[in-house]
Amino acid sequence: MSVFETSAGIALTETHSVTATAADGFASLGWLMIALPLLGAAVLLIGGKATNSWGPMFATIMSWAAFAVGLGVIFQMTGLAAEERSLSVQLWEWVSAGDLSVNVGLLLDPLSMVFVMLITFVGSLIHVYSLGYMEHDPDKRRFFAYLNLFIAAMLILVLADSYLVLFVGWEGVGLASYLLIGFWNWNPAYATAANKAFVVNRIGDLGLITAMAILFATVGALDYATVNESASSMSQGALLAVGLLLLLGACGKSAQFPLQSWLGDAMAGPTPVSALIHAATMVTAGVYLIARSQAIYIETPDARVVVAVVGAITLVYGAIVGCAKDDIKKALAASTMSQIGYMMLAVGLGPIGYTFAIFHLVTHGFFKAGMFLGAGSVMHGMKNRVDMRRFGGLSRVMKVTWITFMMGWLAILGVPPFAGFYSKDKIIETAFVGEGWQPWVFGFTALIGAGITAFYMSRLFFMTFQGKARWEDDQHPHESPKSMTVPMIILAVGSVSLGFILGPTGILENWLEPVFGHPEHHEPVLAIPLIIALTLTLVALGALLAYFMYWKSEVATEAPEGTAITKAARRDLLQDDFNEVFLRKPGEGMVTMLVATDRDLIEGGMVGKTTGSLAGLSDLLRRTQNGFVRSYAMTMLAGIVVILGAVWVMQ
Amino acid sequence: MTGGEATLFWVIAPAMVLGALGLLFAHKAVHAAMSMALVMVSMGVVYIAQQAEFVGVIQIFVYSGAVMMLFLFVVMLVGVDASDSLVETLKGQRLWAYLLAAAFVVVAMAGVASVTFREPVGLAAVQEEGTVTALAREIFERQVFGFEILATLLVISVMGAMVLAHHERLRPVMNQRATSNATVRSMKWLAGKPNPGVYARHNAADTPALLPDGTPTEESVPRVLVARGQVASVTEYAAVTESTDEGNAPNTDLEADSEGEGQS
Amino acid sequence: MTLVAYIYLATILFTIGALVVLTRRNTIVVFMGVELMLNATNLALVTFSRMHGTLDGQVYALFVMVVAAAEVVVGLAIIMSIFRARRTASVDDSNLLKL
Amino acid sequence: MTDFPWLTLLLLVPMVGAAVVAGMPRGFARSRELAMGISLVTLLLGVLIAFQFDIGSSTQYQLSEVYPWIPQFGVSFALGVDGIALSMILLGVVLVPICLLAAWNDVPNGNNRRQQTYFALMLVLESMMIGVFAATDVFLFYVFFEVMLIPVYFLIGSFGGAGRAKAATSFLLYSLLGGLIMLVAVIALYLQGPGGTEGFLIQNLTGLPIDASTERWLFAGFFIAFAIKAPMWPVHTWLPHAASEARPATAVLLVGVLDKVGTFGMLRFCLQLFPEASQWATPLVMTLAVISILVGAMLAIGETDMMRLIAYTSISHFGFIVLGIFALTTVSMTGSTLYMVNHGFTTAALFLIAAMMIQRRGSRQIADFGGWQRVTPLIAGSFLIAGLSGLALPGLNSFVSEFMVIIGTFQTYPVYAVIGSMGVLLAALYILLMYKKVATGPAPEEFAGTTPDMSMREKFVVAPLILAFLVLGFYPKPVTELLEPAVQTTLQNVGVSNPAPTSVDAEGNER
Amino acid sequence: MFEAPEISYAALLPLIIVFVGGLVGVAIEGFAGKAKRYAIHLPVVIATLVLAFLAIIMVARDNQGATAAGAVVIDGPSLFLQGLLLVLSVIGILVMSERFGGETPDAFTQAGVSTPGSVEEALATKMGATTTEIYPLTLFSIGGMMLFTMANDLLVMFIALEILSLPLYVLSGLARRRRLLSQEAALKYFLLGAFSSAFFLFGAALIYGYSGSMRFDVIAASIGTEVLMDGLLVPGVLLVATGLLFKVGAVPFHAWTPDVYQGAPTPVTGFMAACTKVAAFGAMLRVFYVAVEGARLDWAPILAVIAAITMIVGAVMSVRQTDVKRILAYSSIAHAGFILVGLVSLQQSGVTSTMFYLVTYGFMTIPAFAIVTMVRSSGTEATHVSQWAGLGKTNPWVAAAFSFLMLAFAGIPLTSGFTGKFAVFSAGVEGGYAWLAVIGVLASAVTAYVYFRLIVTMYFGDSDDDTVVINASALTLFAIAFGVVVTLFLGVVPSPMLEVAQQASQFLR
Repeated sequence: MSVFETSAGIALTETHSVTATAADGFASLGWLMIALPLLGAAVLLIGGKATNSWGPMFATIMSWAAFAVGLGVIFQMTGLAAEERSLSVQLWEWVSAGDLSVNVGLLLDPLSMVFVMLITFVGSLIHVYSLGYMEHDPDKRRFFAYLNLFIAAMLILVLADSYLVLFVGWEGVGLASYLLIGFWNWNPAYATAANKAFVVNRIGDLGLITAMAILFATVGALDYATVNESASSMSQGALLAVGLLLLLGACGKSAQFPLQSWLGDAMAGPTPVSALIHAATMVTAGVYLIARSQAIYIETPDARVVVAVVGAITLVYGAIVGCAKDDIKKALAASTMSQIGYMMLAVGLGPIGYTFAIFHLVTHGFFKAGMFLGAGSVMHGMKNRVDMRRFGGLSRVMKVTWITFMMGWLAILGVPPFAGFYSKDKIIETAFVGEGWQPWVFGFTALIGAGITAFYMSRLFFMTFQGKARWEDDQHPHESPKSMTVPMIILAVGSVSLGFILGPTGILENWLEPVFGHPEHHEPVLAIPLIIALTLTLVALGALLAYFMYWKSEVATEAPEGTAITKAARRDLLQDDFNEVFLRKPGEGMVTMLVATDRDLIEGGMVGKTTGSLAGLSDLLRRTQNGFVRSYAMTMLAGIVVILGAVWVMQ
Repeated sequence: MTGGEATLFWVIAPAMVLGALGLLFAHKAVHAAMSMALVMVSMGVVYIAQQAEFVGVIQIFVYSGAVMMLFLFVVMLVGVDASDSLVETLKGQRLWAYLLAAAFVVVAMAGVASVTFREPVGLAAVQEEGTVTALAREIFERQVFGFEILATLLVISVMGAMVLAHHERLRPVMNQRATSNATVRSMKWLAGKPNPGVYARHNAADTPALLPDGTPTEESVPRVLVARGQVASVTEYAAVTESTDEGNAPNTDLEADSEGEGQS
Repeated sequence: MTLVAYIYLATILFTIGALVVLTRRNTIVVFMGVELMLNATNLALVTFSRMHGTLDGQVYALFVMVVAAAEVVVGLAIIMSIFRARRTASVDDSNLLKL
Repeated sequence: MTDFPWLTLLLLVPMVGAAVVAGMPRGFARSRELAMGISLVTLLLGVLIAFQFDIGSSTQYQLSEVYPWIPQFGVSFALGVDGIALSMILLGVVLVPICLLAAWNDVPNGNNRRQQTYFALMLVLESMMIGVFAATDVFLFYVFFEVMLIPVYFLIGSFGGAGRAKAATSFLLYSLLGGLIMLVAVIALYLQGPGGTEGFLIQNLTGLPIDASTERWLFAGFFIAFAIKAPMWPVHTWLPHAASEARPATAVLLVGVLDKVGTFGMLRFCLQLFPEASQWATPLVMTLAVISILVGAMLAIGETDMMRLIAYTSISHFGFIVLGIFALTTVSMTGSTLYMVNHGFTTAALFLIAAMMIQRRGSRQIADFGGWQRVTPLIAGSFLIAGLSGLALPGLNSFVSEFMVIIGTFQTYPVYAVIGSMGVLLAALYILLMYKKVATGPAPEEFAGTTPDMSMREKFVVAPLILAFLVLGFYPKPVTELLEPAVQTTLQNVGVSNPAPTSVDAEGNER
Repeated sequence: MFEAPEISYAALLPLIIVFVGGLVGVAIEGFAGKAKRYAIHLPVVIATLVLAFLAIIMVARDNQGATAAGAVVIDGPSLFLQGLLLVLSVIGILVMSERFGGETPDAFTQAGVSTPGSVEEALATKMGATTTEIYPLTLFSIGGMMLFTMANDLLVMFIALEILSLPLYVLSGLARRRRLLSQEAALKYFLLGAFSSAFFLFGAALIYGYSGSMRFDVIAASIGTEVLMDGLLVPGVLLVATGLLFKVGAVPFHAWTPDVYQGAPTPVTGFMAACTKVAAFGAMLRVFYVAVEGARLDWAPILAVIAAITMIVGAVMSVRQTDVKRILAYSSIAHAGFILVGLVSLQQSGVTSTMFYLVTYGFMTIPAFAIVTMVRSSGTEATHVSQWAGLGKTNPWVAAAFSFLMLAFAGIPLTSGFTGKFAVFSAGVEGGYAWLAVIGVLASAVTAYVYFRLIVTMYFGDSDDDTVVINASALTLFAIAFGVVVTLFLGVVPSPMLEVAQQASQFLR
């Protein structure tokens, strides 16, 4: 079935509407995945100082325990037929009124379990890493509590069986992200960054809420099963609205254009946080949401195109910003944004793209987390400096970091046989599928994006590890402790191997088939070998350019003036300036005006004038009480005359 | 209204209005009171003309005779000369008063004018027995309750006037006997105080008498004058009257007496 | 020429009485204005009595006279007590109580 | 036991308790403990009553008692509760002990008389609160509605901050004005009804055939009073004054419970007694509600005084409640009623925790704070939780209700729902900006280390509130089960039914 | 031969008792030594009033009907209001008799005749002069008020009006302190009272011209039959109304109220405010409901407008007032407006509600003024609002009582003030005057501001050191306590009193 011919009303041939069966056996304990890290967070937060000593370790154990439960569930699932791999765990009835009834229920299906694996495994690794990274922080316990809270929320997000429960996780990860970005909020800028992340996310959340409102008004339910079932009977308008609103939500969470502005600032958080939340897991939730809502997007090609367009824009946008950043974390953040753009593009392409999007999501989770941890390791050794212009030549002093980072670098570049090659290339290929203008635009965008990615990631890698040391005088870089390097190594192994383990073997595709169905194969508008060749060429060109500019040449320790584009890219392509001028300033003006209105017009005017005129009237009337008897007599006579006159007039 | 009555009306009505206007415009309160009396008396005449002889007579006797006299008495007490400035002090009072009065007259008269009265019945029928008898029958058969209750009003007016105008005796009465008893008991000025000085050229209460030794004595001058410092200087007379016999008439201390007496 | 003329007369006198109250400042004269109003009313009563051919009106007029007399007594007593205190008979001077 | 006058007893316990507290001799220094005991007894009684309540019952008002009071006016002393009333009463009896605990040191020791007065007034207030929600006689409701003002007036005026006299007066006059306007409507309503000695009973006044214009006037009379009470824009200006000048415990009871009378009244009186007029007025009411949501939130963003800011957030939240009520769907109304409960806890937490900081800092101005997360981490942390509840974070109490309001409203009035949901975004702004200014940043030197964190008493104040957040956030079902039948009855009385999902229609694809 | 009319003296017994009591008082004045007069007067007066009250209960049982050739009617409303008058008079007289530890009633001058500030006055004070004439005067006034409510004849009503007014004129001028103000109040009250009664009389004359009689039954019967003479009736009715509205202080005949209330001795003000209103509204009820009800279309709208203006002006003028007594005076004006709302409804419930409101108003006004007598600053009453600051702290009981009364004035539920307001507004709405009720509640809100300002001053202000509350004897305290209890009782359990008022609301025509 052709993707772009699909329209409302055509019966679905897909198998995506596999109905979930009640989980039994080990899977019925699936809620433990959420409960364990939640317990960890609760114990650490409520326990207070008493848990300072053993709390971080406890949290880490809880995280691993969640991973273990997840593994158990997957193990049980593999024993089931593909169609039966959708298990539901109903916990309790949560919201219920009138037609609305939402249970707190978990949906354990291949898609959610992929995410569970990614989240718990990478998350646990980062717990371990943090044991080292945060060792000397006075608020370490709180940090681990938040991490556990994040894991729990993220698992709620992916395990939810309805949009509303998903939303709990959705905002839960937002909260965790807020808390962790602002973890060092004694720095007001960091606190602002945290606020920004939360508020921008809220804009997306509004979309999600409204989407749910439309769903409820049209379908009468919010659980995936019902929505998926009734999607075909929804009107086009509703479908398009839901599709776009869900996309808005996804944009907020995944830092997609136009809600991307918060991600760069979010690097204020400790680096493990950036690795976990702002690279590997949370920011991919948008992709998950769209993939999860495939039933809706299948019915509304228009919305899907918008998804793809957003993905394409962000892809390039992130890439351009990434070229200009000198802050290692911000450059990585821009890269994340760009990579998620790829995923968005993929899910925007429809059923043929879902699997690749998820594939890239997983591999990206590994290599990006690995690189972030590497960056953290660098910062650990460089007294928390992040300016790449003062790095350079670190390959000699931080061997492990260097090599693990290199694995990630190669993976993201898409160099065969590293993981990125398998996942990203598939997306580029898929982007070339279709008819009309779309394959050309999306395909070449993806292609060029790959080239730019190669340039800026190489730039990052070379500026940091290669070339001459441009360290400040007080720096004595050193390798990080084992607790940090081991997770890096594990992630590097993933970056190297996940691609060919999951991709060519078809493991992931088969695993996800019950969810996404098996899309018919489509030929891209260009030959696949040609696409691969073009891609690799562009990647090589980008890397070479970077080699000459940032390894062979001298890198200035102060950023050069640069062109207008460079300047704009350094400022995130003026997104903050745009927000400042078009959102914050008007908003501030509005608030000022309203405060003034409230004070002057409503309280001072409506209320004040009323009371004031009452007092004035009182004074005026009181003046008639002038103490003269004759005056009083006159008012009486006047009254009488008026009364009699009134009677006269009345008759 | 017969021709005679009409004539009377046209004579007396303007008089009454004039009297009323006199009340309105007279500068002096006395003149106002006299104008008022004119109205009252005329009113009595009108009553009589209207076959209300008893009422008319009472009007003249009681109203003009007693009430108006009471008014006049008070006017006198307050001061006959107290003239009332006709310059208005309250802003707009006069103008508005006239306007309102005019409006009132217009409205009231228009009201009366709009009424079609039935043919007057006249009092001939009810007054067959005689004016006073008929009136008495009316009062004591139908209006007796009002009549009885009016008595209360009279008591009240007496009580009210008493409270505001009656000086209650606060000390025992100082009659002649009590005064002389007191004088004797005090053993002072048993024969009375000396009279003020009486001289050939000068004869006044403010002049102190001279004692046998020629010194003036303040005891002879009324206390009030002493208090006011109006005692005439005695020195200029002292030389001239050196050889004159001083009088020794009893002194009457008016102040002391009048103090306890109310002026009821 | 009917009896209504008396009513008109009574109205005029009544109004003049009211006018006296409103414009004169001597308390006693003001009070006389009130008396004039009562008298004017009496005239109306007596006239109406004649119109209706009943004696009620005359009786009423008599009663009103008694009432007026009682009022005069109390009124003059009040006026006198004020006069003693303030040495003035102007109503405008009684102007301490206001606002 | 059903004949036992449970509600009267519930009403009397704090009332008599207040008399006892106030009547204690001057030397009695334990009025706080006594008042606390009484409020706990009331709480216990309230819980007992909740167990007497039969959710499945088909009668609208349960535990009802009707005694003739002023038969000449048709007035009965009639009490009874439906789910909504019961939940509000429970909210009240739960919050009072918490507030008493929070108010423990409001009146310094040494002035026993003043302490007795203070706590007696709080108990009187509790009694009135119970009465106003339990009354099933319009007149009786009105009586409680007005009398309630007096204890609050004295609580603000005698025990409040520097601007207390003005705040108390403006609070009182606003409420009184609204109440008096309602009085005329109450009277006119009675005359429309069957009259007689029980003519003021709500059930005798429900479903009257009133002609349209009269009904609209009557609706307006009631609605103005409730809008002032709730408070809705533009008659809200008394609230920030009252809430900021009052003692925090008073502010909690005022904003958290008493003001609910406004929205409660809209549900019970405006909608049920004047269904036609309610629907006629819906566009206007909804517009006001949306303005309240947005303006309240923006004013909160622009506010510099912490207590006033919290008051403004309440205006915004009340906007949501009204929005849901007038959307006339089961979901939105259940959401609104649930919101009424949730908002009670949220506001309580915000006010009380803010007050803890204010008391330590000695200023209400947000600008005077900064870095308090490092001075009093526990207080700051609980403040954040309370704030998150205020911005309706899923998992905490407010979310469920706010969400229900929005999606329920969307069913019937999508535009209002969408505009109103902007409040969700603004809520994030005002809460987080405040938290940022108060708690984050470098630790202030003059306070760090020397200022004590939460005391044991304060922990006991905060703990039940946070517990309530979580329970109501994750398991609101007991409450919604309580509320929903009442909401259904209300909707039945209004005569509307829920819109069916559009896609289920025969021609679901057409819109 | 004369045929003496049937006069049921049994039915008139209460009135007779009061008047005889007054005469006994006159006799006491004449024969008892001045040192003993107070001690004799007080029990006699109280006994008179109590006896009269008992007599009313007796009369109510089986002596209702018109008597004295139809000049008076003893029926439900008249008996109810007379009973009310007597009870109010008892507490009013108790307050008047308060001596605050002195020899003579504290509020009254010891020598009404003396010039203020004169030697004579000082002497009179020193010698223990008394003005115990107030007792018989008050009793006569009460008699006049009672008669006012039962008069079935415009002239009897006029006489009653004078009987009740003349003593009040005199009493107003007898204050012990600030005597110039007091005399001025008397003069103003007297001149304006006489002025208004002249209008009353003129109106009565016009009505007489219309119907040929002043008996209410005759007037009622002639309405509708004497169509050609309607030009006399309506102005007549309105002029009569003028005289009555003056007595209750309705706008625009209200100007005297604040001045007189302020200048008169405070206990007299309380007595006057409460009892005159009762009597005048009683008379108004009878005139409007019995005599001229048939012409309601002509006068009811005007009365309604007057009610509205009265409420508004009374409320608004009090806003900026700073003298407690004047505040109470303006409040009395506003209350007159509220009562008029009930009256103008022309319903059966209008009678009930008017009478009930009068009960509530009476029992809150007298205690309020009684409390004013107790608050002193350097010997004289501290009537400026600012002088009451901090009373809540220094004298909690007094402040509490006064605040409670203020709440009642403001019409807060569970006080009689609310029940009363509810009653009159109900009647008003029932009678088709919903707009009046709306104005009424708005005015209530404005007045509430004023009352609450007083409460604010007492409770939330800093105390004025000069102001003291002097210890009152049991007389005043009883009066205050009684009033407060009644106010509370009628707020919480108004049913019995409403029942009585309802039973008594039927006029005999």
